[in-house]
Amino acid sequence: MAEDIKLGVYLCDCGGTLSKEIDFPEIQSRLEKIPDIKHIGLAHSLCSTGDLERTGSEIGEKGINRVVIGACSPRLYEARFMGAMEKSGLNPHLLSLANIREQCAWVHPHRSKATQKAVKQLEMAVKNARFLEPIEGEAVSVNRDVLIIGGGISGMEAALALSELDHKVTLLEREKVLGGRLRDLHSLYPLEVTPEALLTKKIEVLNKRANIEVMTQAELLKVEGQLGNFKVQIRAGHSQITRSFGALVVATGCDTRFAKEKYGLELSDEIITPLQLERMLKSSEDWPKIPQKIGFLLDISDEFSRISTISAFRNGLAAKRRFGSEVYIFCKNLKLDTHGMERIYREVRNRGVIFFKFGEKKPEISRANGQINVQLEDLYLGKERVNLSFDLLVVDEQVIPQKGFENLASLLHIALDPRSFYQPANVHLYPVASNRKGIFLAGSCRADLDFPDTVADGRAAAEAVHQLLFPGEIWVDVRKVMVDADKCVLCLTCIRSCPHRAIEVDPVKKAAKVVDVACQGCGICAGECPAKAIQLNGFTDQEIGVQLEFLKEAV
Amino acid sequence: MEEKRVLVIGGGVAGITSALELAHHGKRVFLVEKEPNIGGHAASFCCKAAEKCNKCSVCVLPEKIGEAGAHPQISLLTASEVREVNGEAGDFRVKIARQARFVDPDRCTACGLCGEACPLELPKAIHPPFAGAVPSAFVVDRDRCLRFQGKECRSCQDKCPAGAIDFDQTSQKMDLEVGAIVVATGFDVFDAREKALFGYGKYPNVMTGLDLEERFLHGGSIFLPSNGKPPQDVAFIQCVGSRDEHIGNGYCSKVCCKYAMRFSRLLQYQNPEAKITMFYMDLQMAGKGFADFYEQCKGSIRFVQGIPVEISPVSEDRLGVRFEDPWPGKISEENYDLVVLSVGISPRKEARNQAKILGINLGDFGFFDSLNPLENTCTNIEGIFLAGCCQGPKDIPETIAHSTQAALRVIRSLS
Amino acid sequence: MTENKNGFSPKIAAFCCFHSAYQAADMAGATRHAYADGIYIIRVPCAGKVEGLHILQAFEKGADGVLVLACPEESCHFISGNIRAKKRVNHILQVLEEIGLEPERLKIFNLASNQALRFLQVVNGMAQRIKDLGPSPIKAGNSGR
Amino acid sequence: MIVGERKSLEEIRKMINGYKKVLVAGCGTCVTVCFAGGEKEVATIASALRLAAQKGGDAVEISEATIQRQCDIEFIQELKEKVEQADAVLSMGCGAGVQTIAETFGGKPVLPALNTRFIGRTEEQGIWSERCAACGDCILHLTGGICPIARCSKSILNGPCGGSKDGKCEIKSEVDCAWQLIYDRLKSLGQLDLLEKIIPVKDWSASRDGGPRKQVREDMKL
Repeated sequence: MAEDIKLGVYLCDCGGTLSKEIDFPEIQSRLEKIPDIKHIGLAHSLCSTGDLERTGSEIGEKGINRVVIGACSPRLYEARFMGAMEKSGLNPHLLSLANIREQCAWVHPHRSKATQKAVKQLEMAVKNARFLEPIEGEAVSVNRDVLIIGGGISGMEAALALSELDHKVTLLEREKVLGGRLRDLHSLYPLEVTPEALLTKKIEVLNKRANIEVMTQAELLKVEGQLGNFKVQIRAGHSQITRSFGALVVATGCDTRFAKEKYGLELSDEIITPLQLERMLKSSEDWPKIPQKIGFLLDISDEFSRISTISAFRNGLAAKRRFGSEVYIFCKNLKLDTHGMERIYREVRNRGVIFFKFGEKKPEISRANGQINVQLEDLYLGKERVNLSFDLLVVDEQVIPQKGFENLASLLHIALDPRSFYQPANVHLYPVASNRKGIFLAGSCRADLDFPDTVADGRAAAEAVHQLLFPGEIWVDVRKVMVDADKCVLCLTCIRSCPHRAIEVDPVKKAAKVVDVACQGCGICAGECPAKAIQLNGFTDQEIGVQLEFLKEAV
Repeated sequence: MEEKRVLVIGGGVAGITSALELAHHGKRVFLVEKEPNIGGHAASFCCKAAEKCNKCSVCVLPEKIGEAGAHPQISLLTASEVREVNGEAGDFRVKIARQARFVDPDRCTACGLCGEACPLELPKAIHPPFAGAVPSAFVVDRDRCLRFQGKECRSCQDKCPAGAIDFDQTSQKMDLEVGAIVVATGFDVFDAREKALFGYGKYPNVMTGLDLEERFLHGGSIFLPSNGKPPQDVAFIQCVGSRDEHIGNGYCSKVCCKYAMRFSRLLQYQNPEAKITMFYMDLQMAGKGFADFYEQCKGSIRFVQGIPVEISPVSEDRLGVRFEDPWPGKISEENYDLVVLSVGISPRKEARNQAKILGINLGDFGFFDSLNPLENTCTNIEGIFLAGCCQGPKDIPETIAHSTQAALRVIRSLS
Repeated sequence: MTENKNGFSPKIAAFCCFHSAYQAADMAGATRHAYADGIYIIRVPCAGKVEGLHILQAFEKGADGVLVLACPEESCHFISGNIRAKKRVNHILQVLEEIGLEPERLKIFNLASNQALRFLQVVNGMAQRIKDLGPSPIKAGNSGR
Repeated sequence: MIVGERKSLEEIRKMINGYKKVLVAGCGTCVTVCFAGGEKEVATIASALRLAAQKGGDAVEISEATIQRQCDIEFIQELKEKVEQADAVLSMGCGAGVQTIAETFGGKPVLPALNTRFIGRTEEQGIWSERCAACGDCILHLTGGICPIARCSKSILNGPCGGSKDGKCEIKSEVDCAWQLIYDRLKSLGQLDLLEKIIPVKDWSASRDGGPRKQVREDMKL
């Protein structure tokens, strides 16, 4: 830039209070010697509306084109200062801030030392300011349409919520009909509503909504692009369609599996899974044999799943009601950390279901005369072994990722956790987010959730999508990350190491290209690039180099 | 377009999350908090990272607090309480009582001159709130301030360069008109004294989970109150104030198993020699990634399925814990130097009164009642929604999800 | 407080992740806890932005020690930045060994945004260790650049 | 690409010992991609050399420059000024780069900062492995696209040898037996019959055995 640098330095003594620790006249006299500083102002509360307005108009009047502020932590009022600069017509990124409160006045009790450090920090900020370049913002328009992958309950909830928020939704389901695992359940106890009634109602509403399009027997073939404009190829039935979406919600659910190896036995007519029992209870046909005694085993296939506990409660009660069977539940830990579960547990007990708890030693299961024998040591009965035989034994299942997860994850470039569910570890900070902006995850495809939580997750994902897309455009800083196409050798390091998949190959320039709308500004790419082709604005080599000057001995 | 205003009651994780979500959607939000600062319980919680992050989620808070404090769409009404609510969805009229806090948060720059001017010995009667608090304005400790002991003193007021201190301030009333209300009043930590046989408050080496939070936050590590040494034999007792019908808390608090295991890892990270036993009823391990965490804990924590009946001191520094050891099936007594009571989540004592003011139903055990498990942010009153632990126990991620959902329901109700 | 008899007050560059350590430092400030004035905080958006080269340059410019302060592992705001930082620091530690600089002069720590106390422990601990080691054998200014 | 690895600092310091001004020259092609000699590596090693020199009390001036390609003289000319000012050039290019600089600036000592190791590919970020031995007589069409010269420890043409065990090589247990790979690949291609044909003895004169090689394209000559 050819224009002359005119620096304006604004110091704030925080209501006069910092002057006890910092010698502001000394700072001023030191800064006055720097020729390109055109103005030095001392305010008492730079963060206040009055001082901000004054500063803003001064910047305009004096033609200041770089601003240095010595005040409190940028975490507090940086945005406010930038706002004032913008109002005065100056690009807000031409600001260099020295944190002389939290990093000097408040932590270095010797006045001379605090002052010395403040001077140094300000000198660095001044040097830094000279290198600053404006970052322009740009509104990127985004498509408000949303694709939801998975027509189970969380996907349907997300679709309904988004449609209410005025988004056009495409709901993709692999099977012929919507509903997912919900369709296999015979009851949603303790909820009064039956799964059928709930599903029928939801599907009815879904079908009525003009802005929801349901595609069944459909699968995702290809996904390109970024937040705001994902180009998606879908195969629905026998046709292939290409569409654009602003955001994607993955709600593909989970799978369950009988862990044969942990039980050491095979399923049979007498040893069945909860899902088989659900189906049997759901059908109105007569059972070949009325089970007099039913046992439910928990915590063997999966020690952690909450689904098995509630399903044993539900199915145990149902069997009791329908056949008057004796019902026993064997478990290691009752999973009661769901709203209202303790009460339900007590009710199940009051209705005559008998509980046994085993420890590290698993129950022994054997067959004899068409009966299934369960032997165990119970927590409360101690060494006295419990020995019971059943007509029907319901074993628990392990919650596992679906087979398609890896494939979908690689299509979408999203990460899996160590158990191969979606979402890597640190997303506890962002519950329904994936590593990519604009792709969200909901329901049991990302975590072991009970039914109400699965519903809630779908809504949370809808909320997150809406928040991102509702204005129809996203304001992004352009050139926040700068790639020097001449230096880039397309080693692909940045593309591989960007945690947000925000870097692509520019086919024309034959260089890496940062997609501003997807970039979150971490600078990992710049840290990696072996050709020094990437700089993060505000943290360029020059800017960091200037800050390191602090370490040189005072001249 | 007319601004849709929303009242959020409670400035903890839930209230802040709802407020921020609503503000992001362009709604004008009034966030009422009865304490002088927002943040709620979680602001006194510590990071539980050991060799790596243990996913307690406490660190999401400082950023959210800062964001809520700076957001132009959010007005913070601290030291304030809702006294009256009239009207209906879309048009609620709310009366708010604003306590005199004597320090104007808009003017105070947290410089600390007032503290120096205070004639009292340490601790001074005017002091900064907790680190990172929003607003950062100093707070007056009425229990110590001379003015509240009937004496004349204006030292701090005279010294304040910002003119932020005003002892003539009285409590004020404020009327607000809002379209919807989010109730996010949170929870009370169970008072461990109610379980008298555990001797909390009587034996110094019996602490609660909350004590651990605060000690780790302010001290970085734990030392035994009795002798100042790091604890070697630690017992965690689960379900203190949870799953206990006798005291009226017949529910699982959801958070205690997890925080106890996280604390155990942290204690052992700081002192690999420390032996830890966890007495529990049933381990609750819901939550993303917690199963893996439990697997890691298995090797280093001794788990005993059974809740002790009594704690009694055996020496100045040692505590005897009596429990039924399930596998031999006999009563045992073991000695520990620290016993941590994993206290749970109780409904707010004021919940009954608040429910009356708001006209909403009180449900099981004294938490606010939601419409049904699938609409657990909606109440019997249209336009009033629930967020967070005031509806029932939740951990931080769940609270965030719930509060987000509440915000969504508000947006729907306003459109 | 960190000066010893011969007046050596170590200069330490602390690269602080804006999402964690920088906030912790602010919090330490807000509670008015003093730390060595030779600690100079360099704000980075993520520890993953810190390049090995910048660490070496800090030593060239006269740092007696360098700290890289990142989020706890598995809690990085940008998913993998803290892990990348750790690997780079480990690589530069090897280079320091080749140069013959004490590896104690470079450390990476993980801390969360609300760990003001840990921040103080980390920076004061570092200042103490460097004080015990003595000034860096590299003299600033005559780096030949 | 050509994969190189930086020599130890100690070895490099011994090489530059005695020179007052050293230019560290990087190459923006293969060695940038394998993190051995790009601009960042140049800056890092220059910084490390300065630090080491100061620590040892030596006065040495280090300058830096990275060019597009060290194996083309036009790019090397860009270094002219800096080379003239230096007493020696420390090239962070491959062997070809070092020599091209040496041939261009006859009067300056040019020193290799890297060990040039092999022609290979990126297996994943941070891992490179050998694929081609530049033998000059390619037979990949016979071996399912897997090179027994570069990837078999013994470069056997009609393998495997007796040391192939569970798909691994007897020389190094972490190395896949190339002939196992060839077999698997041909099987999946349905071309196992290729294994029945004996691959004749190779003409090694096309390789290094025939002395330094040269290639000419008459049509491309100006």
